[in-house]
Amino acid sequence: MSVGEGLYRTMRLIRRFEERAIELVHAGEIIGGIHPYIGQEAIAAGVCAALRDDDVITSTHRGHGHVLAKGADPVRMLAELTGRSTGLNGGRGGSMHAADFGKGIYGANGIVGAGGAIATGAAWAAVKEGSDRVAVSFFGDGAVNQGVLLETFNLAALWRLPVLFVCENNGYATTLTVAQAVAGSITARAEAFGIPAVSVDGADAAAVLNAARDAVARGRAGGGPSFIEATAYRFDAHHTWEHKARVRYRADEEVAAGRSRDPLDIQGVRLDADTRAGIDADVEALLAEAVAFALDSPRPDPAGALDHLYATGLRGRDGVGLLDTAVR
Amino acid sequence: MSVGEGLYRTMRLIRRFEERAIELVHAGEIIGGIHPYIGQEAIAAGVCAALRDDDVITSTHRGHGHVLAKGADPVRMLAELTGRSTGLNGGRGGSMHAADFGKGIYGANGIVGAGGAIATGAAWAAVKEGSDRVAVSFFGDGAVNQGVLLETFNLAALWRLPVLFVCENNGYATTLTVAQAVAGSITARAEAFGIPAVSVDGADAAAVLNAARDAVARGRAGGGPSFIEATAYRFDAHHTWEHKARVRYRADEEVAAGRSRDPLDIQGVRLDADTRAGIDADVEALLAEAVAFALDSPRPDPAGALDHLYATGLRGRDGVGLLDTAVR
Amino acid sequence: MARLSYLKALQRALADEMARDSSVCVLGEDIGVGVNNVTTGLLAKHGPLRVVDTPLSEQAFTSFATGAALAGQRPVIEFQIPSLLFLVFEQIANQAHKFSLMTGGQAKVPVTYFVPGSGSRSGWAGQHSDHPYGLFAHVGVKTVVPATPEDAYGLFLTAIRDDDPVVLFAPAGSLGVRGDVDLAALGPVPLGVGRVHREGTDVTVVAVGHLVQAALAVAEQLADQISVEVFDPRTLYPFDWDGLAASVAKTGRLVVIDDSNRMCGIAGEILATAAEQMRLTVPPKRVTRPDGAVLPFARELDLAVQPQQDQLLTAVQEVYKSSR
Amino acid sequence: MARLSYLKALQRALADEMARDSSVCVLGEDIGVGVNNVTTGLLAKHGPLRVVDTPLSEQAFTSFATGAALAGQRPVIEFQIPSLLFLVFEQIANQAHKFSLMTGGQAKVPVTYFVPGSGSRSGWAGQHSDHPYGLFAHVGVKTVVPATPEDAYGLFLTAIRDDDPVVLFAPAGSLGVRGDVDLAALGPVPLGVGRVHREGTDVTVVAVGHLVQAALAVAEQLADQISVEVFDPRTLYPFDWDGLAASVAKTGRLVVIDDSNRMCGIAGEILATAAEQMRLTVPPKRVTRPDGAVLPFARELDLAVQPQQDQLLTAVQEVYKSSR
Ligand SMILES: Cc1ncc(C[n+]2csc(CCOP(=O)(O)OP(=O)(O)O)c2C)c(N)n1
Ligand SMILES: Cc1ncc(C[n+]2csc(CCOP(=O)(O)OP(=O)(O)O)c2C)c(N)n1
Ligand SMILES: [Mg+2]
Ligand SMILES: [Mg+2]
Repeated sequence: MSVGEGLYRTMRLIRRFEERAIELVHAGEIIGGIHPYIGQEAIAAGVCAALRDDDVITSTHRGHGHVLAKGADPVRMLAELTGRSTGLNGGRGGSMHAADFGKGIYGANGIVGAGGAIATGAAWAAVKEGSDRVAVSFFGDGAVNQGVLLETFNLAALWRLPVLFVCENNGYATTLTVAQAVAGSITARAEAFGIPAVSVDGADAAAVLNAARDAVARGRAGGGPSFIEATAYRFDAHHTWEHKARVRYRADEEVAAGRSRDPLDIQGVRLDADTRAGIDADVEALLAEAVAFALDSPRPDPAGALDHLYATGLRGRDGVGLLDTAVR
Repeated sequence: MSVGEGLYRTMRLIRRFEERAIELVHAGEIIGGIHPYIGQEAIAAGVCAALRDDDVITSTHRGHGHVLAKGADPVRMLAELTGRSTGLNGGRGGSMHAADFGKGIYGANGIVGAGGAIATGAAWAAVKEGSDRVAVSFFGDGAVNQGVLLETFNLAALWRLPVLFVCENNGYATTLTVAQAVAGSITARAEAFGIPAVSVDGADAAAVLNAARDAVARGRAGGGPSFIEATAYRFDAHHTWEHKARVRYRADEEVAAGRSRDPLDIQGVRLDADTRAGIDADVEALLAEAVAFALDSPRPDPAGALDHLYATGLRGRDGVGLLDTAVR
Repeated sequence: MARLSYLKALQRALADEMARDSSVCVLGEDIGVGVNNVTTGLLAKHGPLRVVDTPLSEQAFTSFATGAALAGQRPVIEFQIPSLLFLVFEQIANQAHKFSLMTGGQAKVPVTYFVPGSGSRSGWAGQHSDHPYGLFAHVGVKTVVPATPEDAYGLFLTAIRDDDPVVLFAPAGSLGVRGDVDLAALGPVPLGVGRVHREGTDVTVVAVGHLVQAALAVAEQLADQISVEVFDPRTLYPFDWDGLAASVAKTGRLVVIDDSNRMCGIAGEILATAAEQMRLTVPPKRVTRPDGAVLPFARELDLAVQPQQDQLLTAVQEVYKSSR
Repeated sequence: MARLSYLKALQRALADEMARDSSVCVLGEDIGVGVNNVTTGLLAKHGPLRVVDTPLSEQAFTSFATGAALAGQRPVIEFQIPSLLFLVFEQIANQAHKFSLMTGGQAKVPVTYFVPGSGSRSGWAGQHSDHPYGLFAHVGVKTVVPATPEDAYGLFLTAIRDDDPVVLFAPAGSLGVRGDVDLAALGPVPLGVGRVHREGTDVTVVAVGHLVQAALAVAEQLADQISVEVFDPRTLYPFDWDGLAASVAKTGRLVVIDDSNRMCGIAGEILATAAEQMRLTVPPKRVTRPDGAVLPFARELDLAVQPQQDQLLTAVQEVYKSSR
């Protein structure tokens, strides 16, 4: 598969994965809802196409795209979202914590801005080991107001670490616009720490890939961190709860305009129609399999609810004092 | 007294206050030690000369200079440092928490970078009330790496609040140099948020005052926040514990060079010798009084150790279960 | 009498208090739109100087509120997730809480921090399901967990009027609770005063937050065998020790149900204080989350980690049967 | 036998472990110069990739360590002030602690956080004198408070080797403690295993950290009237409940002395667990800091807030005399 086809396939996979996941939310099969990535697929696809399997990423609450683009198995991913023991995290993490350490995916994260320092620490570990691995941290426009992330820019720049910061500017942090939230510009924040920063069209996977390739090459060569601001539009809700509790913060015209630049079409028209249709069909089959697998998979045994609480296997006391007799 | 004389007097007061305080540390009368401000006096003096009584400041662990320059009574300040009930805080705060709310001094603070958001909130309160008060937050070069302060720059700029950020760049955060700690430049961090920033010679009180006047005027006029980086040399130890546990992190030549630009001399030569001598004598008398007052003052009654823990007067339980009988 | 939900009670308390006192203002994320349905309509009514939609800078805006409070304002902060209180723990425990004592009483910090939807909201997983009220009780920040609509109203009001920092947890499991209330009679509820929801003579059950409903259900289930008194502390710190002692003096038996981690939690504190100071005739029990619990995502696992009504029932029966 | 101070023991543990295992690295402020005397000499020996002098960015470097740990490193972080742990509470309790469970066991976070000089260092006042170990025990982060030089050595070693996050508090009051130790016999001390420093049959005194010395002094003072057993839990979480139960089974009487806030503190947890699960013959007691304590600056006030040896003595006498 050509690079362009690969980009399209990844995006198509994410798009359809999200659409199927939303159906499963509405059907009550995915509890807690999800933060749909629809509209931003080109960012995950473009960046991850510049990465190796052993490179590391950290993701966000809106993480499905990154996790899939970095190579996690969509089948086990969907099993995770539906809370099955066959899921990537054994059903322990769900949408906001999906991780696949075998693929360098250090997890989605429920706390905005939290992944940056984690990725930067992983990048440092690579340097310490003498490896040329890089780490990428994805985050939203809301995250550039988080202190820990700003602190992290300093550490990354100071120590010239191979980390790529990818800010997905979708114009909103939930309901708050970037203009209401960000004084100055987003790229200026990185530049203030001496981190080279570029702004790219986050609806164009090829453009994102180009920028990411530069940044990754610089990182591998010891040139330090980079920053990419990728602008895109979030087509769907901040979170699927919006599907019920319709909150108004985006004008219909704005949404329509945003949706008109569909990253799948932008890349799709670069492919010939048959190839595109073939990929679409493949993805469809894969997702049918994923849904079937997820819904057929066993639910985890409540007796193991706190399995893995400690890596060492330590077991704390339970909540009902079952040890009473034993100890007394 | 002319402005220039006032600047000199404030600096002389701080200098001699610090020197007397260091004697009292060595004599065991001030416990816990202090962070001497010697060498940086022109910054507090210059900035506070641009302020009114009802303006607000927040200070740092190295706070004596700011507190004195903003108008706290040196007598009660020294009583605070010696832990007397006549102290500014009744002996509850000590060097790192000295405050005088009557003078708009919202306190020294033991946590680096913590004062910025507090000052900014006070500035916002002024705007909300329709007052033209401004707030100033003093902090060191170490603080520009604290997330909460960077977050605060954004809030201040976004909401155009009348706050002045004063970064005292004395080259070190304890033993760490600015070059080891700060990627990019200090002023660039403020500028990234759209805050106008200048760098001034922090050994020259008149230069500091000029910059502060501009910033304060802008703030009062609704022009939003400003940032001043004032460079100066810390003549003495990071903290008086260094006087015993001599840690080596500054070369002797560097210290000598740093001390050669004494802010008191820089301003002092602008005064005629008699005036200067007169001020010196006044300050000497005042500090003699302060030391005598402090050492004569009563120590607080241990029975009131947790007085003021709650503004509402709530009393929690003590630590030895004295209530046992009562409740049982 | 009107039917009022817990969530609406919170909304009403804030609206009433903002109307009454112009120094009250509210800060938080998405509060203009009001995604959590507490701040609904306030921006339109009071404007952006009193209803401040904040960037995602929890630490800064928390200490910003401290500064505003020191300058005479009475800020209320909405946090979308209980674990965001971890993020601002320094700002609350080390700054806001300490100002009054450290300044020798010069300063006060009347800020209210509230979380609409604390504890598990099934399916929100490990980082969105904490119940960290014990942390605040430990450091000594006033900590409130209302269980009913009228207490949600009254305690929120009191928290806002209090001159010290107060953290209010509104458990996700409580937001939908409805009650018949006399709207005209709604008013402040004092901190540090518990409430006996049901009287009984055999066993005192202390229940925190949404578990008050579970305790009442258990009391009802057991009504013909065991007379259960249901005590709702309402504020965890300060705690109504006298109220609890009066109940335990009657029953001599104590069970606590609390949806936070066992170790060093509020349930442990209640047992400890009772053991020290009250006349227990048999060993007390607690039903809590396990030690160090992190809530797993899958529904079965999530539920398995939270204290359950049937566990409480068993514990009450055991305590009732046991003897020294 | 050699004379070893507690502080030197910490230094030695870190040095030994760094020499033994190249994945061990240390981060913190002023650790190159080694102002706290734990990291002395390490930079010269191991270079800046293993001894990382950090800017004042506690939150970032704490999660940075998490990331490094996830990638196979074994970072140790020095914090200069106990309340800096408030500042990074989200990073430890919500990130590092939760990774293992949330990833279904894919990840481990072997980071050690240590504070050389926790609790009061007279004259450092309100923001530098906290003892927040109970917070970590509550959320379930392994929490260690060694009381002797050999335990400081052994527990620090174990903490570093442990595959989970561990917080180690080295109380300011312990740093100067010296002991005669057989250097060759120094080695890891397991987590969750307490230590009986002195056997006794009348009253079990549980003492945390530097208060072990106070407890031993009290035991000695009372030796001809009351036989006091001094139990040092060494790790607060996991706690050695079996060890405590064995002691209480002998004595039936329990007093805890702990230099942290009363409410929801470790002393409360110990009383609660004993009340639930052990056979106490008389009500237990605890000697702690008051509820919600903030340490005031002046020496008399600072001391008045910390638990004192004479208070322990009185408590032991009262418990010994009391009966149900
Ligand atoms: C530190 C923190 N604050 C608040 C939240 C609640 N929250 C979750 S997502 C979100 C908006 C994030 O906006 P952005 O970073 O732009 O990402 P986007 O949702 O647009 O992808 C908020 C406020 C959170 N999870 N973490
Ligand atoms: C957040 C925080 N981290 C660490 C410390 C310990 N500490 C106190 S002062 C200091 C250095 C501060 O440097 P800087 O901000 O440059 O101020 P200076 O001491 O030079 O005046 C450090 C590390 C602290 N008090 N707060
Ligand atoms: Mg966004
Ligand atoms: Mg400095």
